[in-house]
Amino acid sequence: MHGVKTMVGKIFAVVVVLVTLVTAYCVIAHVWWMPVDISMHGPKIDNQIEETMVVAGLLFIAGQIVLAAFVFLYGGGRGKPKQIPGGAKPLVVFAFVIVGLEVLALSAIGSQAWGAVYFAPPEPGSLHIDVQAGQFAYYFRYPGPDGTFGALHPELINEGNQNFFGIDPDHDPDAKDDIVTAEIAVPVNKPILLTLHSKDVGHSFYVRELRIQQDFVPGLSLPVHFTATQTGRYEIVCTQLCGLGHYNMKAYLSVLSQADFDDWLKKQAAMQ
Amino acid sequence: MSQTEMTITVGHDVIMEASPYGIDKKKLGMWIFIVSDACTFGAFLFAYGYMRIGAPVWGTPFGFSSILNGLLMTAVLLSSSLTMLAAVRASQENQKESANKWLGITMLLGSIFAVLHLREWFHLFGEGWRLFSNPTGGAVQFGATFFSVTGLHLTHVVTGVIALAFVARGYIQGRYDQSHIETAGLYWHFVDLVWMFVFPFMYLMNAR
Amino acid sequence: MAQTSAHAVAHHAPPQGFIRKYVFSVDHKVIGIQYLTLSLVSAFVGMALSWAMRLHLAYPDFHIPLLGWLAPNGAPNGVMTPEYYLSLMTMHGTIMAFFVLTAAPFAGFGNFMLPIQVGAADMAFPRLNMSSFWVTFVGFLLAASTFFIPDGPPLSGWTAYAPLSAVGPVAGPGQGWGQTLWVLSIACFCIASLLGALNFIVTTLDLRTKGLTMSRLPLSTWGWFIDAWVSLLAFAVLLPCGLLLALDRLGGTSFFIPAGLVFNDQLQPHSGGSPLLFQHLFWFFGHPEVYIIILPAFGIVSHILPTFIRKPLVGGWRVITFSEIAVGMLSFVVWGHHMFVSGMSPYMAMVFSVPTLLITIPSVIAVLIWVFSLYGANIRFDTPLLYSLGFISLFISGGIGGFFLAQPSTDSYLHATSFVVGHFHFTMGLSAIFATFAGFYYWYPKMFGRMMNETLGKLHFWLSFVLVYCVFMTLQLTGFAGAVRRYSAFVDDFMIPLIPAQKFMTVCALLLGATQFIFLFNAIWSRFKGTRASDNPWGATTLEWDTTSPPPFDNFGGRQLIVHHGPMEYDGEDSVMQTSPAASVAGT
Amino acid sequence: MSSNHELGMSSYVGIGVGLMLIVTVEVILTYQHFAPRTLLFALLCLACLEAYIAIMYLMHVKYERPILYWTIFPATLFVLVFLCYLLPDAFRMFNMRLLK
Repeated sequence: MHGVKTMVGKIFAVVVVLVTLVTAYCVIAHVWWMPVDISMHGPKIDNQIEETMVVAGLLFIAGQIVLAAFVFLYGGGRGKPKQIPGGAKPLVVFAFVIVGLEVLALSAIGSQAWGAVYFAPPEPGSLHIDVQAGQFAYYFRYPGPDGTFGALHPELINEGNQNFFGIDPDHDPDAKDDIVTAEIAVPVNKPILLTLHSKDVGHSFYVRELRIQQDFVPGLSLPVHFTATQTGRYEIVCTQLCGLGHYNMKAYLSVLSQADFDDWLKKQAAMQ
Repeated sequence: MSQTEMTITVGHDVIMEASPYGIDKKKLGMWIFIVSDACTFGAFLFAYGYMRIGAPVWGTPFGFSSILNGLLMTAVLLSSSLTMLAAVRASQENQKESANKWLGITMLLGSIFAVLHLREWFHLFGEGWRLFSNPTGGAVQFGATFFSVTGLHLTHVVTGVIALAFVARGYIQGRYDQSHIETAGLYWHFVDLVWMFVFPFMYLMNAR
Repeated sequence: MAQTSAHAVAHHAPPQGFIRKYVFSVDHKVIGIQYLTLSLVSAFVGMALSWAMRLHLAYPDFHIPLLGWLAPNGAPNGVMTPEYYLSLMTMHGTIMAFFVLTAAPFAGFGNFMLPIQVGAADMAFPRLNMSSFWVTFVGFLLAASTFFIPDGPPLSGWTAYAPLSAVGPVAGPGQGWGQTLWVLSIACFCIASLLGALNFIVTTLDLRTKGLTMSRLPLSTWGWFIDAWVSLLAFAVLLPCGLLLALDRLGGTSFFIPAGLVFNDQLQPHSGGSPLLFQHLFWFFGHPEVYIIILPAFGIVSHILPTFIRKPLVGGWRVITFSEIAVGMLSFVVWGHHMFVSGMSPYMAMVFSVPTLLITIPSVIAVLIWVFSLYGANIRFDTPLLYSLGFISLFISGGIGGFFLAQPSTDSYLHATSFVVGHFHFTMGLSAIFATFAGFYYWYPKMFGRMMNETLGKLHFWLSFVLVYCVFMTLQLTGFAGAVRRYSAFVDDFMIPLIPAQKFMTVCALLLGATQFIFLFNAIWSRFKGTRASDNPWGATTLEWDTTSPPPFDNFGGRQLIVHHGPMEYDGEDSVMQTSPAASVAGT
Repeated sequence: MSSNHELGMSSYVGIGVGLMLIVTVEVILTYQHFAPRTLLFALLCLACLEAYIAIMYLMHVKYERPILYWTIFPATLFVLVFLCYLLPDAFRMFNMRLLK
C-alpha cells in the first residue's frame, strides 16, 4: 500500500519531466517558429524574443524539474518532516534579486526594440501610404504625383461605385490623383509610413514577417512606419475581432524593387 | 450599547463575542459599499474627463441662473446631511419622536433636492439638450455625460429617501434601533459627498 | 434589527419547507452549493461550446445535429457558419470566465467554507448573500437566453470591444438583442459580485471567533479575503463600463463610438466617442479579473498542501499571504498590457510594461513557496494533493508566457495569436480549474458527508493532466508561428500548415472533455454510494474539520470555539487542531 | 455609541456652514476667467478638502477606530489614482483625430 502511494509520486515526476522535455524540444527545434524577418527593426524584436525565451525557458525547466524532483523524493515518507535549510529568506531573495533584475534588464532592452518602432519618428522622405480597414477588407491609398491625399468624406463612402475611402475627386484637386488599391506594394529598402484608420469597427494590421501588429482604432489615424529589406509577397491579416468575416479578412503586401514598384504604381494609376 | 449591539447582531448571540474588528458589521458593510460605489462614480467622472479632453468643441450650457440653482441644491443637500446627523444624535439619546421628526425633515429635503434637480433637467430638455444631441452644435458628449452622471447621483438620492422611509418605519415599530439610523446616515452623507464632486465638475466646469 | 434578530432566530430553528431550505435559503452552505452547482452546469455548457468550436476548426464541414436544432440560422443542418463560431466563442469566454472561474473557487467554496473557517454561524449579511446568488443566476439566465433568440448570441468576444459591441445590429448578426442581453447579464454579475465581496470582507473582519487573529486565518480564507477586495474594486469599474455600453446601445449616446462610422454605406449618427476608453475601462476590470480568478486558487492550494505534505509551508502564513497581497495590488496597475497594440499611447505601454514584469516577483515567490515546501515532506498522494501539484505545474507553464506578453516589443508579434490563448488558459483557466478540483475532492466529504471515489479521482486527474498539456501547450507554441486567434477557419496561407496541429488539439480536447464525465459520475455516485466520511478524514487542522460532516445548520451546534493555533500545525503524523489547547508541534 | 459624542450639534452646524462657504468660493472662482486647467485644479483641490471634512466629521471617521480609516482610504485612493492612467489617450484622441 505504502509502495503504491510513493509510486504515484514517481509517476507524476516522470510525467512532468516528459512534458518539460517535449516542450523544450518543440521550442529549441523551432517546430513552430517565427518566419524569417524582412524588416529593418525586426532583428531587435527577434533578439528580444530569443532573450526572453532563454530567461523564461530556464525558469520553466528549473521550476518543473525541481517540482518533479521533490515529489519524486519525498513521497509518502514516514518520520518527522523537515523544512528547507534557511527557510523562506533565500527564496524571497532569489525572487527579488535574480528574477527582479532579470525582468528589469529585459524591460530595459525590450524598450529599445519597442522605441525603434514606436518612439522614433518616420524617416524624412518616407513613402506615405494611407490604409483603411473595413468589414472585411483593406484598402490602400497612394497620394499620387501631387504627394497629398484628398480629404475624407465618410458620407461619400460607397462600395457600389468603388469609392471606398469616401474621397471627392470631382471637387477636391488633392483627391483627383489619389491611387486606391486593394493590395499594397512597397519598394524594398525604402522607409514606408502607413497611416491606419478604420471605416467601421476595430481591425488590425498584422504582417508576421514585418514583426508589426497595430490595431485600427475607429476615429483615429495611427501612424506605423517600417522599412522592408527583402522582396516578396506577404500576407496581411486582421487580428482584431471585427465580425463574421474576421477569419477571412486579409490582403497582400508585395515588396518590390524600385523599378517594379514604379511600373506597378503606373498600372494601378491607369486603372483608376 | 455597542457591546450588546454587536453580540446580538452577529447572528449568534450566545457563542459570538464582540467583533474582533471593533466596528459594527452594519456600519462596516456600509463603508465597504461606499468604497466600491465611490470607485463607480470615479469611473463615471473619469469617462467624463476623457470625453471632454478628447472633444474639439465643448458646449458650456449653464447660465448663472443654473449655477444659482445648483448652489441652492447644494445647500439643500448639505442641510439634509445636518438634519440626518440630528436624527442620529436624537436616536442615540433614545428620543424617538425627535429622531423621527429629523428623519422626516431629511427625507423632505432629499425630495426637494430631487425636484430641483429634475427642474434643471427639464430646463435643459427645453433648450434641446438630450443624451445624444447638443443644440449648440458642440460635442454630443455633454448631454451623455451630464445626464448619466447626475442621473446616477439622482438615483442614489431617491433610493436614499426610500431607504430612510423604511428605516423610519422600522424605527417607529421598534424593529430597528439607532445603529440602523446611523448606517442609513452614512449612506446619506455619502450621497452628499458625491455631490461635492458632481457640482464643480458637472456644473461649474460647464458654466458660461 | 429585524433582519439580524430574524437570523438569530433562523439559526436556532432551521427553516422548514423545501423552498426556504434549498431554494431561497439564507444558509451560506446551501448558497455555496447553489453556486457550485451553477458553475458545474456552466462548466459543462462552456465545455460543450469548446467542443463544437474545436470540431469546426479541425473538420469545418462536420455535422453537429444538436447545433442545427439549436440554431437553424447559425448552423444550418448542423454545419457552423463563421459568425456562429464567433458567437459560440463569445459565450464560451463569458460563461467560463464569469460563471465558472469567478463563481466556483470564490463564491462557491468561499460561501461554504469561509464562515466555518472563521468560526461564524453564517455570513455577515445572509439575505444579501442569498440575493447575490439569485442575481448571479438571473445574469446566467440572461446570458443563456441569447442562444434562443432569433439572431443568436453576440459575436464580439467576451471582451466585447466597442464599437463592434456598441453600434447595434448593423455590426452583424447577434449584435442586436444578443449583445444587449449580454451587457445586462454582465451588469447583473457585477452587482452580484459586489454584494458577495462586501459580504466576504465584513464576515472575515467582523465575525472571526475568539482567538482567531488575522495571523491565524486559514490560507484559503486569506485567499478569499484578498480576492474579495480585488473584486470589490474591479467590478466597481466594470459596472460603469457596462452601463455606458448599455447607454450607447439603448440611449443613443456616443461614449465609445466615434464620428464617421460607415456600415453598408450608411453613415452612423454617432460622434465623439472613443473605442479606447471602452478598452481602458474594460481592462481596468479585466486584468484584476484574472487575479480574481486565480487568487482563490492560490488560497485553496496553500490550504490543501500542508494537510497532505504534513508540514507547514515554508515561511509560514506570512510570505505566501504577502505575495498574494502584492499580486492583488499590482494587478490594478498593469491592465495596459492587454492594449500594447491597441493604439494606446506607446509611452503608456512602457508605463504598464514595468509593473507587469514586476508582478512576476510575487508570483515567483508563491510558486517557490509551494515547491520548496515539498522539500523534506511526507507527501500523501490523495487526489486533492495531486490536483494541487497539477496546479503548480500548470501555473509555472502558463506564467512563463507572461514574460513575453508583458513586453510591448515581443507582444507586438505574439499579441492576438494562439500563444495568448494558451497562456491565459494555462494561468487563469486550467490552474483555477485544477485548484477547484482540488478543493472539490478535498471538501466534498465536508459538504456531503461522503468520500469521493479515490480510484476514479486519480484516473480523472491523470487523464486531465496529460491531455491538458497536449491541448494547451500545443496551442501556446503554435502561437510562435503566428497562428491568429478567433479565426473560425484557416484560409491564410501560413495557417494551413498548422492544420495537423489543430486536428491533434481537437482530438485531445474531445478526450479531455470526455474525461470530465468521469468526474461528474464520481461526484453524483459518491453523493449516494460513497463511503461515509468521518469529521476529519484528511487529518486537517482548520475549523471546518472541527465539526460534523456535513456541518449542522449553525455550523458548530452552538459550541463556543476558541482558537489557539495557526492553521498549519502539522508535523508528520501528528497535527494540532486550531481549537485544541495542546502545545504547538510545528511552532507556527 | 459613546464615540459619537466628540462633537456637539452646534459644531456640526458650523461644519455645514464651512462646507457651504467652500462651495461658494468654488462658484466665485468659476467666474474669475481662469484657464480651464487652473480652474479644474482649484476645484479639484477644494472638492477633495470638502470630501475630507465630510468623511472625517459628518461621517465621523475621525472618532472611529483608526483601523476603519486604514481600511477604506488606501483602497479607494489606489483605484481613483490609477484610473488616471487612462487619460493620456484622451489627448491622443484629440490630436490624432481622423476627421479634423
